[in-house]
Amino acid sequence: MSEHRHHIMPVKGYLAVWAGLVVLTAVTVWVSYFNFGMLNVAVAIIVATIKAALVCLYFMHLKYDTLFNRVILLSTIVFVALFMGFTFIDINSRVKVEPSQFSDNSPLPLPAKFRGEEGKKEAGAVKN
Amino acid sequence: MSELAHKGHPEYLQHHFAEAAQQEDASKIGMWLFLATEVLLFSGLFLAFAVMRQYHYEAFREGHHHLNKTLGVVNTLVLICSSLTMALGVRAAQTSRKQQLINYLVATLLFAATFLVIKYFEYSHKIHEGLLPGRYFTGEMHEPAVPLFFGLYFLMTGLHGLHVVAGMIAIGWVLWRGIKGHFHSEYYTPVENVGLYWHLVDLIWIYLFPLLYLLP
Amino acid sequence: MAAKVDAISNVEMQVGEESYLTAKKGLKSWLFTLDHKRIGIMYLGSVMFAFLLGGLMALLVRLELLTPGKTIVGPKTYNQLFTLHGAIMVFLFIIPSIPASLGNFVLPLLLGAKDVAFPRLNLASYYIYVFGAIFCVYSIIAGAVDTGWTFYTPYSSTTDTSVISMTLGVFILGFSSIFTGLNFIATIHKLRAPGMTWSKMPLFCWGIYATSVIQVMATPVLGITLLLLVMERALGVGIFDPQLGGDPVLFQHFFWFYSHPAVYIMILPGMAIISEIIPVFSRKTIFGYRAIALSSVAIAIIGFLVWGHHMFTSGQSELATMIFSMLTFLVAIPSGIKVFNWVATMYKGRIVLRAPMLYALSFLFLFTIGGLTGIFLGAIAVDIHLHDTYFVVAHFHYVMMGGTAMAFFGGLHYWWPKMTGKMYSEKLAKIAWAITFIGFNMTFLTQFALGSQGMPRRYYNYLDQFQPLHAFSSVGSWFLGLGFLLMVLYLLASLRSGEKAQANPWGGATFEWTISSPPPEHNFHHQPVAKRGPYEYSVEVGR
Amino acid sequence: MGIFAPFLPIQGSEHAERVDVLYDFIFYLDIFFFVLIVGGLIYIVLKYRDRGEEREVPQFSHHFALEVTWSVVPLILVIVIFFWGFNSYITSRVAPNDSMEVRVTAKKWQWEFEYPDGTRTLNELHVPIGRPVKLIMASVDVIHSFYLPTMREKMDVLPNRYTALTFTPKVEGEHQIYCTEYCGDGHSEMLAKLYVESEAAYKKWLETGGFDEKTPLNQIGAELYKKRACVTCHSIDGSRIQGPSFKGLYGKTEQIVGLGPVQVDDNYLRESIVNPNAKVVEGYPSGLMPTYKGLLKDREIDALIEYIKTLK
Repeated sequence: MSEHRHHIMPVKGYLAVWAGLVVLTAVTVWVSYFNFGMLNVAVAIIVATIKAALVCLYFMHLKYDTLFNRVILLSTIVFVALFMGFTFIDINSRVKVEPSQFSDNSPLPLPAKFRGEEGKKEAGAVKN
Repeated sequence: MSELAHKGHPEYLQHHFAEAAQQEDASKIGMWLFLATEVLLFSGLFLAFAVMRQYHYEAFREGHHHLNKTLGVVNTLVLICSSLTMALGVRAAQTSRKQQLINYLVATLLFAATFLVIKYFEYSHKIHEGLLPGRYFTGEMHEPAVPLFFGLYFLMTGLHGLHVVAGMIAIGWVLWRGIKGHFHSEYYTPVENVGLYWHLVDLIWIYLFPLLYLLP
Repeated sequence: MAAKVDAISNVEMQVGEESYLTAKKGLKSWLFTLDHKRIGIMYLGSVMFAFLLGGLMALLVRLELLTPGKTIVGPKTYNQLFTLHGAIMVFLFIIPSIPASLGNFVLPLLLGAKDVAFPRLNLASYYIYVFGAIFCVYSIIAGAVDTGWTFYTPYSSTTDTSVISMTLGVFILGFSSIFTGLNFIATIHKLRAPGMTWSKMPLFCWGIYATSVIQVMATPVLGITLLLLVMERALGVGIFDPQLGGDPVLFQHFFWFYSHPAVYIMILPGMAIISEIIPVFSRKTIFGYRAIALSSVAIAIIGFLVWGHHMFTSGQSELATMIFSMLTFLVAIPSGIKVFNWVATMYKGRIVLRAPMLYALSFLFLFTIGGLTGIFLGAIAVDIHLHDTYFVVAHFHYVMMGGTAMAFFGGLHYWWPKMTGKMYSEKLAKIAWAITFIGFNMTFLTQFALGSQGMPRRYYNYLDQFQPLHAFSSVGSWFLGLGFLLMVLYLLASLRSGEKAQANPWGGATFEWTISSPPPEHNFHHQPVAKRGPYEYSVEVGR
Repeated sequence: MGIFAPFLPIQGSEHAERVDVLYDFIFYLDIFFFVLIVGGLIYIVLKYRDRGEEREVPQFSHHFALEVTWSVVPLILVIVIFFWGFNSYITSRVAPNDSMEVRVTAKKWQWEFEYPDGTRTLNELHVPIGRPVKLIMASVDVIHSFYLPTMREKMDVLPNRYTALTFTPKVEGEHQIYCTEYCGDGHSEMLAKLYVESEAAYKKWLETGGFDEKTPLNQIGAELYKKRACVTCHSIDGSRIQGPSFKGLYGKTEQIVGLGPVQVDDNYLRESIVNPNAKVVEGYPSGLMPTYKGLLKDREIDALIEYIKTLK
């Protein structure tokens, strides 16, 4: 029992993980100079997740830890995914109601500085 | 109380635990659950960031150009190094090397301080330019939602910065106990748990950095 | 029998030994105690105080609604009253009620442990609770909040009442809740008695376990939501403020991601208590142990997927509305399974109608109504009509008060002899129970009718046509208040003049009944061993 | 017709009838399960009560078939209810192409309606019978919610985007409108009326604003005082609500912020209706009252002034 509990990684192992993290940081900075369009976010998140996995598995010893502690981390990720996923289901599928033929003097709910936001957003999406 | 509870108990073992392994497992479960709450706490900020970025893409692009990429990279590397020294510190405790433990913890503290100093320079630069959250924003902007970006920037990095400070206090505490010689290969749970916490601080930065500094 | 030997050797206090109540003396021995039992008692005192405070506000709210227009207070005061009633009842009473008070006291006993896994964290969580409560109470003095307990933006970011103090209070209370949950999970994982496998664990522990999972996973999101709200007011960040490009519906997502699972933080421990009381007072093993245990976990998990059903009319997308409605119905199944199992447990039993059992039966009655009326609210088309009307108010009072609060008082009566070493007056208990039960139904059954007719909630004034039902409901609330007042009185009286309680007054088979009442400071003299299931009454014990 | 009419308001549209059928279905299903569970409970309690006799209690711990049954049967039922509820919801969300569009602006604490021809009303919505109506709604301050119980329709009104609500009225007469999203002190006063009229009556209303040429001005003013929500903030009995009371207002000398004493006359009243924040009486909040410019026709303003004159 004790053998398994107190797994001791060699110093070399830690240094290798550290080197991996430094290299991945360089990678993520390097790719940020390229534009993958919609994939920009995905690439950044994927690289960050690889880094995070390295930290969790080796620095945080999750690779040698009990099953339950791994379950805790996994369920955390699941709950975060649910939180974000369901919220985005709503945000991305809202139907916009157009104000159609109404006169201009009726008060538009958004303050002046936000009017015309829709047009800009669409332009942004195209550029993106 | 009966003698049973104290029979064969080492001093670091609390009375309600039967053996050291049970105590260690329990505190690690507790720590991991606590980390889970931290992740969920930050997930709210990340979600707010994602939604607002989608609403105000142009403004977020503009805001992002005000951030100093170089300082962001340096800080990332500083935190990665601090994670390494922390991990090595835990290893030193595992192998009962007291002096090594102290050295690594001090190194971690120094890296953490470096991170905060760099953050301080970044903040003072932003404050100087009036790039402040919400209604305090006085800087230049072309897009109306730029103050919102800086609101989120300060909230996210600020909350992370608070965690760095909390982590430093925790490291200081185990350093003090390490100097007093509390830790050895049979008992080092506090070092390990503080280590876990510190790595989490690093983990959050690993996500914050590309989202704030590098995108798009 | 080994189990019996254990039981006997644990029951008697050793010569000269004192109970946990008297082992240490002085105020300091209470304020700095690490004993889970004493912390449980301190929590019990605090949540009961919060309950009476919140209840007083409820009575004032109902009194105001006795007639349309002004009865006793103006609209502003009325809005503050219902907000404080909601916030106090939710955050200071129901959420900590069962887990932090009764749970703290009995969970380690049920598991056969000497304490919870982290006694110092346990005490810290109590003081965090007190600290948070002070913020909440301060907000009453400093221009009480008038936002409703839901703090919807942009109302909450623009009103001139003390929103910051209240939300910071709730933020702090969240940590208390997280620490309690975290502590219990570690306790259940690591401190079960030898031989107590997961399938031999008392169902109360299963319920608390499921509750704790929600507390740990959902509460942080409430924390960040309220923090963002505070920042919204303090800095004008604008994430939820449409004036600054934010989205108020996003706030509702954030809020309900916590607050819907929080509903299960409230009800699961209630169900857990019922699962303890019913077999004991039916002298019969629980029916469908596995189904009850797993349905708790199922409710906890599905509970995370349904928050959007609070937002069917909020302007969230039709797609989201559809998904959330579908998932909402799934929660009905495990809840139904539990109810059927409890009834089946009683079938052919030997039912003893003592006070705890009466509360358990009224739980079944009221929770069934609460659950069944939930089906109206899950069906989107009907919910559109009923949303934000008195129907919803009645529905959640049937679940929260008829369910959780009744279970809490059932548990309180069940474990009172164990906690205090004194028996309360059974006769007064039955009278108080009857008054409460009748008053509750008078107050809230009428509100289903009001809501169906279209009476909106949070209304200071109302149309004359609603007056008779409102008046009836208000009169019911007086019965309710009377019943609770009587309960508090006879419970307090029992401390002074109550009969001394036996170790096992109800004939329970779980570990807490194998030790003296009140328990000794360190619970068990010998580590108990679980050799049989928690509800095996065929082995008669202590009767 | 709903079989359980006493609980529900009248059915103002076909959608309301559809909703009520589902409501009734769930109602009777609930009654069935309630009787099953609570009836069973009471039977068991009565039959198996401990009467002190010696009796062997049979110990059984599960019954697979039974447990599956009471999981699966409710599951099927709720799936049916889900599809039913979703179906009538989604049908009601789609506005027919020939809908009459009315724009709704919610503010603390009143409803403003703007018709296709530019007519604007406060707290009263007039629609012709049988024609689908699509309300396009926005709020200028906090979240409100537009609730029409007789149509079984409700939709939140948000400050940053438009939401819509559709109904096809089929019952002539007055229908109550509520605000159901808590919005502050005047929340319960944020009421409005829906008037469903014949096509001809609706046309006439659009032209005249609903007032007969022969009605005396002060009588029209008294009507408007209630209909146009003056009543929310101004009393007629001298008590203070949000704004100054109308009782004895005409001819009185008021202390105006930044101006000193001003006598209340026709011109002052007119200005206070059209541009309420120009001259605010000392001790009352500025910026609370919205402008009624465009909301009241000239004749209606005159009527209000005449009405105030009568309040001695």
